[in-house]
Amino acid sequence: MDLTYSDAELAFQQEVRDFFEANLPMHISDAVRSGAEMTGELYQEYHRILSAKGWLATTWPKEYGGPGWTPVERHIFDVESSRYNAPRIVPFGLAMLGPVIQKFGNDRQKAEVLPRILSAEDWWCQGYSEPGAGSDLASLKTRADRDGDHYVVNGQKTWTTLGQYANKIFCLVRTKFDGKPQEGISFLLIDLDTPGIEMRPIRLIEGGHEVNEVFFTDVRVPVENLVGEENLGWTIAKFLLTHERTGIAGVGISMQALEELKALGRSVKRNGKPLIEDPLFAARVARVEIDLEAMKITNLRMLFQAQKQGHPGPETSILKIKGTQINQEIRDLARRALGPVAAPFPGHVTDGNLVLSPPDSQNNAARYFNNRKTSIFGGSNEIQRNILTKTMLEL
Amino acid sequence: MDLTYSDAELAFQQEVRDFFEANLPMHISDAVRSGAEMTGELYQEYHRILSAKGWLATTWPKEYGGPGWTPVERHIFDVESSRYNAPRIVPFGLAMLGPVIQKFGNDRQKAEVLPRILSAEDWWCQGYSEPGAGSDLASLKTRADRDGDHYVVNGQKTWTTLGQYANKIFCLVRTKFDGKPQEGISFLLIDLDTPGIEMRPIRLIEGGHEVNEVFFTDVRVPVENLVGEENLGWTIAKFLLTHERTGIAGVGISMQALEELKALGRSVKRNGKPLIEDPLFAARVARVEIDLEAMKITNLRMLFQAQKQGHPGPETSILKIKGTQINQEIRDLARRALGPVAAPFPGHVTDGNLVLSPPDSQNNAARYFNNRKTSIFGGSNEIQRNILTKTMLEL
Amino acid sequence: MNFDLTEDRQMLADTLRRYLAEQYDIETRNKLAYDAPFHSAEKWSEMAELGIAGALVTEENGGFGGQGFDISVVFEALGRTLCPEPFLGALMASRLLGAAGADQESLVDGSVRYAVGISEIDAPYDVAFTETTATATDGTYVLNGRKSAVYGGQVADVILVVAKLDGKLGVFSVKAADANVVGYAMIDGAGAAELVLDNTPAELVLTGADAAIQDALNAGRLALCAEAVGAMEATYEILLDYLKTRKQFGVAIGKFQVLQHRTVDLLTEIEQSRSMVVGAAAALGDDDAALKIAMAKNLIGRAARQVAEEAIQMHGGIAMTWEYAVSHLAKRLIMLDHQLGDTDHCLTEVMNSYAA
Amino acid sequence: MNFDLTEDRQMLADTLRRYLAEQYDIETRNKLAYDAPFHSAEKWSEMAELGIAGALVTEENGGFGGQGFDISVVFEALGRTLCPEPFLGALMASRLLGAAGADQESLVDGSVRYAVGISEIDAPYDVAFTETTATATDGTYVLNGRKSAVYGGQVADVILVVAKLDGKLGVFSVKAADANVVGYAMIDGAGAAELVLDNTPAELVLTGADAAIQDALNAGRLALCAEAVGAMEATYEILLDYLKTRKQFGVAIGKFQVLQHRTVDLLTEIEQSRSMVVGAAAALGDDDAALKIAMAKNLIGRAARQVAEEAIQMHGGIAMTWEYAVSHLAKRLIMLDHQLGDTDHCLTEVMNSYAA
Repeated sequence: MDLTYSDAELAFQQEVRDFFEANLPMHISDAVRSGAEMTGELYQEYHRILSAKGWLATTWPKEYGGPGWTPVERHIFDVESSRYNAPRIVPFGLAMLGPVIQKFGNDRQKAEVLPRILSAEDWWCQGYSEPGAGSDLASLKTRADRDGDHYVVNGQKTWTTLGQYANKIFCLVRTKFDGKPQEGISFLLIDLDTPGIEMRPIRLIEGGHEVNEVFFTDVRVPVENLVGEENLGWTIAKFLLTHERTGIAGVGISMQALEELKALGRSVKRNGKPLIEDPLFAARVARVEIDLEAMKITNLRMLFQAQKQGHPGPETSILKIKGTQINQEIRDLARRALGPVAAPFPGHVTDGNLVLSPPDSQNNAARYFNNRKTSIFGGSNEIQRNILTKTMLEL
Repeated sequence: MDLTYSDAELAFQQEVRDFFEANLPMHISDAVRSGAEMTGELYQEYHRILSAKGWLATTWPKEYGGPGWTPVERHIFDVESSRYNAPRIVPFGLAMLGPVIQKFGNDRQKAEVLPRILSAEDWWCQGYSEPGAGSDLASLKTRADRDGDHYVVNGQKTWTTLGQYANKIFCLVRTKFDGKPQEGISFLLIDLDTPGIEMRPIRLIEGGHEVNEVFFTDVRVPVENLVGEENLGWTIAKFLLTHERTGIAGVGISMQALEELKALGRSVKRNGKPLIEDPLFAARVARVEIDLEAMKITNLRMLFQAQKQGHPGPETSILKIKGTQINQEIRDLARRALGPVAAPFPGHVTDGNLVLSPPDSQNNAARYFNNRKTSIFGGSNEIQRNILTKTMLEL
Repeated sequence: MNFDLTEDRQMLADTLRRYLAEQYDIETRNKLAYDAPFHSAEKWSEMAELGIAGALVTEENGGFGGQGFDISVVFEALGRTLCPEPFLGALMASRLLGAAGADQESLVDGSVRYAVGISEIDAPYDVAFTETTATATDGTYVLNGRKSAVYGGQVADVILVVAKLDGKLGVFSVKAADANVVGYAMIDGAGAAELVLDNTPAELVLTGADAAIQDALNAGRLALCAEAVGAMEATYEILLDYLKTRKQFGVAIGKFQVLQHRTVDLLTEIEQSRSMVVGAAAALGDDDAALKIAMAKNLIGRAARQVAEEAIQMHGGIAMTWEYAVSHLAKRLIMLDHQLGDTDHCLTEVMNSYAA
Repeated sequence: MNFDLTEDRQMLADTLRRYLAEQYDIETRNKLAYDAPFHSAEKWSEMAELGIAGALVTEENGGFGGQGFDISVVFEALGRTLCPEPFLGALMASRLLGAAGADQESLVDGSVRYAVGISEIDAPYDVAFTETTATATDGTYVLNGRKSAVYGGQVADVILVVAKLDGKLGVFSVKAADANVVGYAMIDGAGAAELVLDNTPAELVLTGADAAIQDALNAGRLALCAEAVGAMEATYEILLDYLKTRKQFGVAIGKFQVLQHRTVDLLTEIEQSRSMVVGAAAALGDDDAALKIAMAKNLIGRAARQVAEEAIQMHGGIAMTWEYAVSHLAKRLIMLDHQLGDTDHCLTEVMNSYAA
């Protein structure tokens, strides 16, 4: 047993730190720290900075232009990028489509799609969920009918995250209408410029615009945009579901959020003393810090296991469940810490110059509400428990 | 809205208090307070004291020799008897069989069975559960085959509480072996002196002897011991399940246990101060006191509702669930309050004269473990949630 | 013992619920709650005419209610529809004015809108740490300091401000026109204000005001508890309907046992919350009112969080959207806890009762 | 980074687990754990011969282990079978003797059984409030006071006692034969003793012993954490088997989604607990050992309670019986928390780190 980083890993950690020190613009880290809604421009600016360094595709092997990091290196990058309040890397092209193309794409697709992801030229979004389908992908209804060398796509996708900034979308569509519902699904790449596509914003609980509905009306998509074979979509979807996501536990984000929570607890007062000295508040902070301390090691253990086996196991569902619980608890505490001054709705104050709450906390309530999504999207915690029931409990 | 007792109810409360002051022997209340295992003799002594006053059958109407109390009066008796550390009334004859005979029994049964319960002559126990059946009564296997004017009973019952002190048992037995499993069950009264019955103790987690297994081998039971009609047992069982049990929330017991917990918290020290001033301990006590405060009113609201409707609603399952949670939390805190001195196993100390823990606390750990049963027996909290799902949620 | 409402109160509840159901469908409510001035002056007047403000004021002060159960009936109804009208300020002001024996005619008829300023950023819940000061100058007073979270302050005509005069707590009346009032919408809708006091002229309402302030807080907390019960029940009803109608993997999601049991737990906590409102309403004005109402607010703060978070989770994505009413109910349920003493503050009050 | 055991430790673990599985089936264990002297002298010697005591002692002190991972490997195995042998006392004594540079040969070979007396009834977890005193008399010492919960004290030959000498914490060695040792079985099995010190002769082991006592507590807490993980895993395995085989309403109860999800939550907490043992074992001896190990013991105390209570509940009645192993595992899991600092005490230590 050895929990320490190797010398090489320590050197890498230093390299990452030096990189962020030198290259992450303050206006980006300020935006992340404040919890304000990120703009597409800020994301793109950050993506290009990483791209220039060759660090954008953190999970890609070297042969496809990735840095070829080990899981531990990816973990280090994750933690450090959170520590420096770098944004998350928008995952749809990099963490999702990239690996799919690498595994299922043909040579032409690899040559066309991957470089434009690597260079941050293309912004991909995801067309998976449909209204009324949620976690039940097999029941999807968006259809792609073959017409010569095109598919004609009709239907509706929803929860398309950051789709308003994207120029491309990958979709699961139905290409076969009899037999088992899972067997008739295909994986299709679609240019968002294609006529017949309309993207409409969905406003979220806290007021932000982060997800969209996408409507397809007689959208003609060249047949060569099919990834893998027709009706292979279910296999690809399953591959993506179990594909390793180093950051799934959100350890880096939670560590940073905890540090900021403690700082807030020292700056805010209750009953004439710093809030952090209030035993009820401190107890909650301590409990979640302890849970996070364990999660850090659980995460490393599972990375180590994945590294040994060459692929992640079903235990990643544990990381997802516990990771979101911890993150949500920290966000909850950051909201509670403000007391009544958590209330102002950002952007709805008549005198915008008056500072109503401690620095970088004006979005704490909004952030708490927005973060309720983490236990729902990407396979709800209930779905994760169902997966663990099957795979780990074998019940 | 009016939460106060009427003058008549206040007078009744005083009468109950006067009665306990005058009539409850110290050696009984001491035993209850200490949490030691109760003996059959102590129970019987207490039953006879109540019987002499006409207060043993708290739920019976006057026509059957009960006191004819309203639900609120029963509640008052409940709270006061806990406050004085009176034992609970063993419910099998009084709260369970009595109402069954009153509703389903014939005149002869009423004349024979009820007076001997009222006088505390008979101690009834319950033969419901079977190994492997648990909450699933419909699957019971103990059989009663008709042979002339007798039934011949074969099978095994379990979890028979305090059966070691009983002279009679009422049983659910199978009298029909085809058709729906619920339709072939009958309700039978059996004398424990009958040849072929063997009672074996089950030792519980904390070491006590409170429940038993009962084995029936060719036990001949006169046909007139059948209650209601043959194969009517399921109806009777359901009647009993939804029959009003004023005390199901355990409000009185929890109130008394909370008072004792607070006293313990004042007498025990941590870090040089009374434990009750430790914020983590105090917070837990406060939280459960608040839950109990709400439960008191919830209980009264549901009593009031039952009084208006003439029968209790399915909400009593709420009382069971929340009531056991509160009681278990208080017992948990009473165990924790002792720290390391909660450990000694009562009766297993080499020098029995040395006092190892504060007064009346030597059984706190045993009591905590024993009390885990309350959320399991009598319809587990899971079963209660299933019931509420059907009746209140209609899902 | 009786858990039925009196006929008068039942009528009040029915009238108000009917009015709110007609006037505050969720779209209308959201528009009013998030667009300045974050309420509707017209509806405010209509509701005053219906007697809602009067129901919060005792008879001796010119109203026709003001008892615990009047308050709980009104605010439970307001909570069901997330009504953004500033009744909380009116209620608390009425308690303070009542303690001073001041006239409340304009409060009862709704012609003057009142708010109260108690919280400060470093003393959000505990008035003992108030830093705002009052200074006497020629028979009148000026105030200095800052009050945060003045509920309804964005449209108040008069704000009653808690300030220290010679180290003692007093209540002062400030004309909104004389002060720097920065209004805002709250994240859960409805308006509040930050009140910046810089030698702001004020009239003395009450000195040695500790008991009156506690009574106003008690009444306000009771109101928030009742409001939460209304919002919890509305949430629960939508959730139950969703569980019955929404299908996944071919069955109504209400058939999943996990969701069933978790919904039963919500039902249980809502029943417990309702009980606490009854207990708190009965206690208002009694010696143990502060303790009983703190207990209620702690339990209801916990229950409201559980109902809000579970309702969002069990709905899945849909309750994360602005369009769906549950998102707004959930926001209200969560943010209620930040008003006038949160679960921790109220629990600490109960814990402090053990030390004595 | 490496999460595999070294080959030596893996062998130790395998040997010990095999021995315990053979020797401590639940009936045998219960007989030993509840009948005086609440352990088996014979098995104790056999295990010493297997090198178990030696594995708890560092090489510089004559053993061949004594690192965090040696301790965790041994106690996890002991925990799986609820082994009642008094290794906790040996471990903690070894840390104290090590700090004093005292010889440990008899401890390593098992010929002398050690226990430590730290807790007092009014200072169960915090040695700073120790009231037992040592007095020097002619080059030797006498002790006065009372120590509770001396684990293994009922069969110890030597008890190392924490007492105050001139207001400072010291460690003193008491021969059991010289003292009033009242032994008892614990409710979760195995033995402990109350130690009554009435001018009891003692030898000085260490003065200014704060750091050494903290190190002994750290090691003891780590041991308890590992023991809990062993017991949790054993409980979990039985539960999982029960869920698969036990039928109700015609189906295996493991098909009920509510039980599935609750079991997943147990799995999660057990994984988290295992991680904490790894972290605590790695930290033993480091500057932040006390904090890291307090964190571990808090998390594991919570997890152990959840596993114990949920295992009983999900089993239904059967786990309420003495006959069924889960009842004994559950008792151990609950009562572990009472030893050497409970969840609240450990959480407070973490909270105190914020104030500084």
